[in-house]
Amino acid sequence: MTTQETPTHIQLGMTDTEYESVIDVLGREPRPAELAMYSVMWSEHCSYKSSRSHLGRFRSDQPWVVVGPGENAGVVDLGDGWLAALRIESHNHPSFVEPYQGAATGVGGILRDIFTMGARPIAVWDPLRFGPLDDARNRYLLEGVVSGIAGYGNAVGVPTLGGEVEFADRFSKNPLVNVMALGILKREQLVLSAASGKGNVAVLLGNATGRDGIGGASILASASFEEGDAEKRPSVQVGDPFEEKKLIETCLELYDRGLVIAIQDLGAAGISCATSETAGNGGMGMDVDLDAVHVREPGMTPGEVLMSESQERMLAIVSPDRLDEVLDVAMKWEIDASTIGTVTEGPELKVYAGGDLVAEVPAASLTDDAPRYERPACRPGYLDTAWARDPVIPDDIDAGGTLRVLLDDPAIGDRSWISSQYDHMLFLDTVIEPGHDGSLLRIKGTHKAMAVSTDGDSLRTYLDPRRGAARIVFESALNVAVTGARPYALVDNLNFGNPEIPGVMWQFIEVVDGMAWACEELDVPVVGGNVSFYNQTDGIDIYPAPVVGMLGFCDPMPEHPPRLDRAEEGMAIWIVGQDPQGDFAASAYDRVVNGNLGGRPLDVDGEVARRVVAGAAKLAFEVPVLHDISFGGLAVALAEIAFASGIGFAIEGVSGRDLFDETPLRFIAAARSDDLDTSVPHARVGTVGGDLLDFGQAGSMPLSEGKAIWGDALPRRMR
Amino acid sequence: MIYAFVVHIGRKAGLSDPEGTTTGKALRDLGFRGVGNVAFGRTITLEIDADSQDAARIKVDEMCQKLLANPVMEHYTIEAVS
Amino acid sequence: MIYAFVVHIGRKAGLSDPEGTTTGKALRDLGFRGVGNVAFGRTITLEIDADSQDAARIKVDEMCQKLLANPVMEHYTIEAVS
Amino acid sequence: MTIAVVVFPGTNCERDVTHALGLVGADAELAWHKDRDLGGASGVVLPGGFAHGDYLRTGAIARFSPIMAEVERLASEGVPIIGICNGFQILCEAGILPGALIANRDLKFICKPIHLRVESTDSVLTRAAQVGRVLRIPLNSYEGNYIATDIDTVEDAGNVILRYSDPRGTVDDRSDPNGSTNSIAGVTNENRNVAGLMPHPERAIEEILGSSDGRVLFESFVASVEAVHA
Ligand SMILES: Nc1ncnc2c1ncn2[C@@H]1O[C@H](COP(=O)(O)OP(=O)(O)O)[C@@H](O)[C@H]1O
Ligand SMILES: [Mg+2]
Repeated sequence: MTTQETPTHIQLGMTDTEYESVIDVLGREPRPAELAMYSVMWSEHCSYKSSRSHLGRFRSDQPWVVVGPGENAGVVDLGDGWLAALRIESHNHPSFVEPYQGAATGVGGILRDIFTMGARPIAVWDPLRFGPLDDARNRYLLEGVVSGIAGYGNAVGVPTLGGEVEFADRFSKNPLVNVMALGILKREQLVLSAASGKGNVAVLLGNATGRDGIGGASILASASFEEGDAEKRPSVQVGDPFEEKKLIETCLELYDRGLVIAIQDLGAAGISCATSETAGNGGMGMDVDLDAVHVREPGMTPGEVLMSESQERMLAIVSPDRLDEVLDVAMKWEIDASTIGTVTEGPELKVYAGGDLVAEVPAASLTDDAPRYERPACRPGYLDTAWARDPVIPDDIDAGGTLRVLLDDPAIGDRSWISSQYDHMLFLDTVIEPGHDGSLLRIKGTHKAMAVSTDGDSLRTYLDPRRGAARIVFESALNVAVTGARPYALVDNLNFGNPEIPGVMWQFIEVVDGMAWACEELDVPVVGGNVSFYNQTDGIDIYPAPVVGMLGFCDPMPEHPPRLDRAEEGMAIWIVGQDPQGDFAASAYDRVVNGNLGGRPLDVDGEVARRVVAGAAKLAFEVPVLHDISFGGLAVALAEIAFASGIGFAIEGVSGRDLFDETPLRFIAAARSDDLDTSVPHARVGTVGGDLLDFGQAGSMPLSEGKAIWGDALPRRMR
Repeated sequence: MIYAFVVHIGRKAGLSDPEGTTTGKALRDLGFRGVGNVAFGRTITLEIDADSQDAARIKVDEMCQKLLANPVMEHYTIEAVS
Repeated sequence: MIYAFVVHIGRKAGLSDPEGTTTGKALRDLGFRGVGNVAFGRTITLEIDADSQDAARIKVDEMCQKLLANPVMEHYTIEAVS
Repeated sequence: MTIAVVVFPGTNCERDVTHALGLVGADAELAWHKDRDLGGASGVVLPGGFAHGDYLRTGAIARFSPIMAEVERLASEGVPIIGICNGFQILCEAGILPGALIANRDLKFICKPIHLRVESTDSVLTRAAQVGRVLRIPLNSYEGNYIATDIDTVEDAGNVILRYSDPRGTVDDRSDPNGSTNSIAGVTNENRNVAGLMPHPERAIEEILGSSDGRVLFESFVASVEAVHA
């Protein structure tokens, strides 16, 4: 509700200067509906005003990039007319308010970004972060988020092929729910969001518009506009996977029949955003009639209809003489459609309701004239104290006893409690399923395959944002390389605290630099991403949590790609890559066993990264088992192979300390051969066989016992 | 003494109800005329052992707040049955 | 004239009710004592335009038999509301 | 000889089933749920997915699609018909197969390979298999928990064709992933020409996807179709 004291724009989260620039753009005071539009479109979430100036450091000019950042999803060329579309998004706050629906609508949103490009969505990944599971509220959030992703993703008919999960105190009241989606299309199906052609019409497809997630609510309810029914505005949005499934099939059929000139999904700021962006991107204008919109309930004000964020809606720009065909396709799929606008010369977006003009703004100004900030940044003081808390690591760690502790850690234990709730087999393309380093999808009718890994490491990034960010890029690259794919394109989700705090802004800038550098070193384009600021729990900023989704590509794919379950009696075990260099900062050993978080993570040499990643991708065509060494070090990586293959191993001459070292860019190979055909440094460390996890003088444990602990780590906490 | 209750759980106003909408459409497609709004809800029937009707009802109310209903999306009423 | 009804749908006796069983267990795990049998049900609230209360109720009964309830595993009751 | 694969709004396994049928040498054609006749289809598959979002009750709305009258007619004429997962649920709702499917015992969606023991080869889905053979086939459902009021009739009539088991073929509560009565994973009708199962044989059709145990079920079905067609 508006009050005399606080000006409306302040209530809407706008600064006085921002309000001034709205007046500059319009040459007058904004109407209520206009102010609502600018307040949402110029928000951090929509305008990236704090981050934009830094994101330019990401490169995406590689020749195989078809569409870089800026559109709904990035698109890369897979050859022979095949393209892949990928994007990642966060749904952090809604998932805290209502975990099931928050996560479900997050999946729905990212899928729309994919099929907006003309692609059929074929897979989803879900990088997740929660507080510790000894707190019932965090268990409730994990349970709800996972069933929400399952409930929506499975029903909409898009498999979820993996993700990752981290647990740390600073995510307790601010869980992170990121969702990545991948789509595939033929080049001729590519569609963009730039409206063209005066006289073309805008068709709103999908769900009826209700009072969901209305931005600028306070002004819409203010007497100066019209009486909105504030208490009718739900704080939660309910996902409708069935509507989304029909919407996917409708849009894909519209593309196939060449009926769509441009299309845009409806997200934040709903109709006002979709109409202004399609018009603005095409340098055109649009006349919009809110009375034509199909609504869910009576008595909605024009402002509510304009700003509603109801799910499962798309805005298609089509030619008037094909309109009937478009409506027929919608009818076939039982999708509601209404013609709500007409493309004009512009540049104005004019919005009418009940015959009155409720908004008239330069279409492009909502995006192009948004403010940009160079927020002050300075190195936070916690770093020196954290670096001083160097991990204390004995040389003679007892491997058996330590594994008993580590395998029970929910971030190390079997994650299939999560992935088995997701359909990860639909479409019959999943060659490597969740539970491995990267998932591998074949493209039927070709020899091509795509591999994807999502990775984040917020605690290591906290200890060194630049190195931490670079290392998750390299880890994800290695994760796809061990399936035979070469790193091909990356999307990133940058989850941070309050950017108005210089220490947080510094973390952000360091992370962008580290990530941009690592991608340069690997020649991997950054084709899209998402920034989520203001993540705080109890006023404390979350650990900086950049997450990457790496797309790998191979043509041809290996005939028998390496798997964790292909280890057999008598195979030799090799370690390939860097020698252990005592990298224990934010390691599983230091965090879980020592209960410490300190020291400085190792830096990585780009040349080494290139060689190790390329070496893994080559070996994947010759070796039955490859597994990268990450959280928990060599010991945990070996145990994961043993659990998957149901057979033990015997390791010789590796010290207890080296078993838990997390030096990056190392991986395990198991094969029946006296040597590995690779130029990457490698050493034989043991043999597959028996029913022990046998680390020689460093100790041992029965396979069955280790597997039981590892398998129950998540289930026992969630029971 | 055992007391029985039925908890009625419904969705808060303004929230969309895909199941209700889809079922309403299905009824119309089946040829039923005059079908207006269709809304879905849940009931949970519980037997509670307690010293008094009131004590039992207090328990059930606590159960609703803790587990049975989702305060963010749902409202509930408790009905005693015998 | 518009008439409103609530249809209550429950699982037939003797058939398993995972939602009920699991909720009962969850309540006991939460430390609630004296929790006996817990059973789940669904309610569907309908607005029907008809000439009379009875005509409307007959329609609703038809809807239940045809679509809303599955006779193989469910029973239903119809309650008029105003 | 063509096999019709029926698509309802919300169905999502139609292409997978078509691919699997192709691998065992049968051509399939997609049929839309609004169609009223299936032309000369000599066999019908109701594939998996979430017809009408599984709203109200799984299969409840789909059974009234125009095409279902045709499916019922063909069923009564002895045409081989199978329902996989959601297709099985629809056939149960339509009363073409006995019983119903409700939420899994643990109220969680289950997607993982499970083991099935062949109980009877007297069905269009199992005729090429052997009784007692154990198949490793993925399950992918939230409502896979089989119940029937007249369970004894179903058992006595020998209508149970597949049960959940362990890798050695032992059937008990531990090997029952979703709480199904008597570990029932698949049933057939009196005439033996209609069969349904919860697991997805099309997901076990190529070694590169982890198993090809589903082939024998598709081969059975195609053989049944050919037998009737001939
Ligand atoms: N939230 C999740 N959803 C689905 N699968 C997950 C999730 N978290 C982890 N997994 C799966 O568990 C496996 C191990 O995850 P992780 O340890 O993060 O892999 P890595 O260390 O190789 O990056 C991966 O295959 C991943 O896809
Ligand atoms: Mg890995």
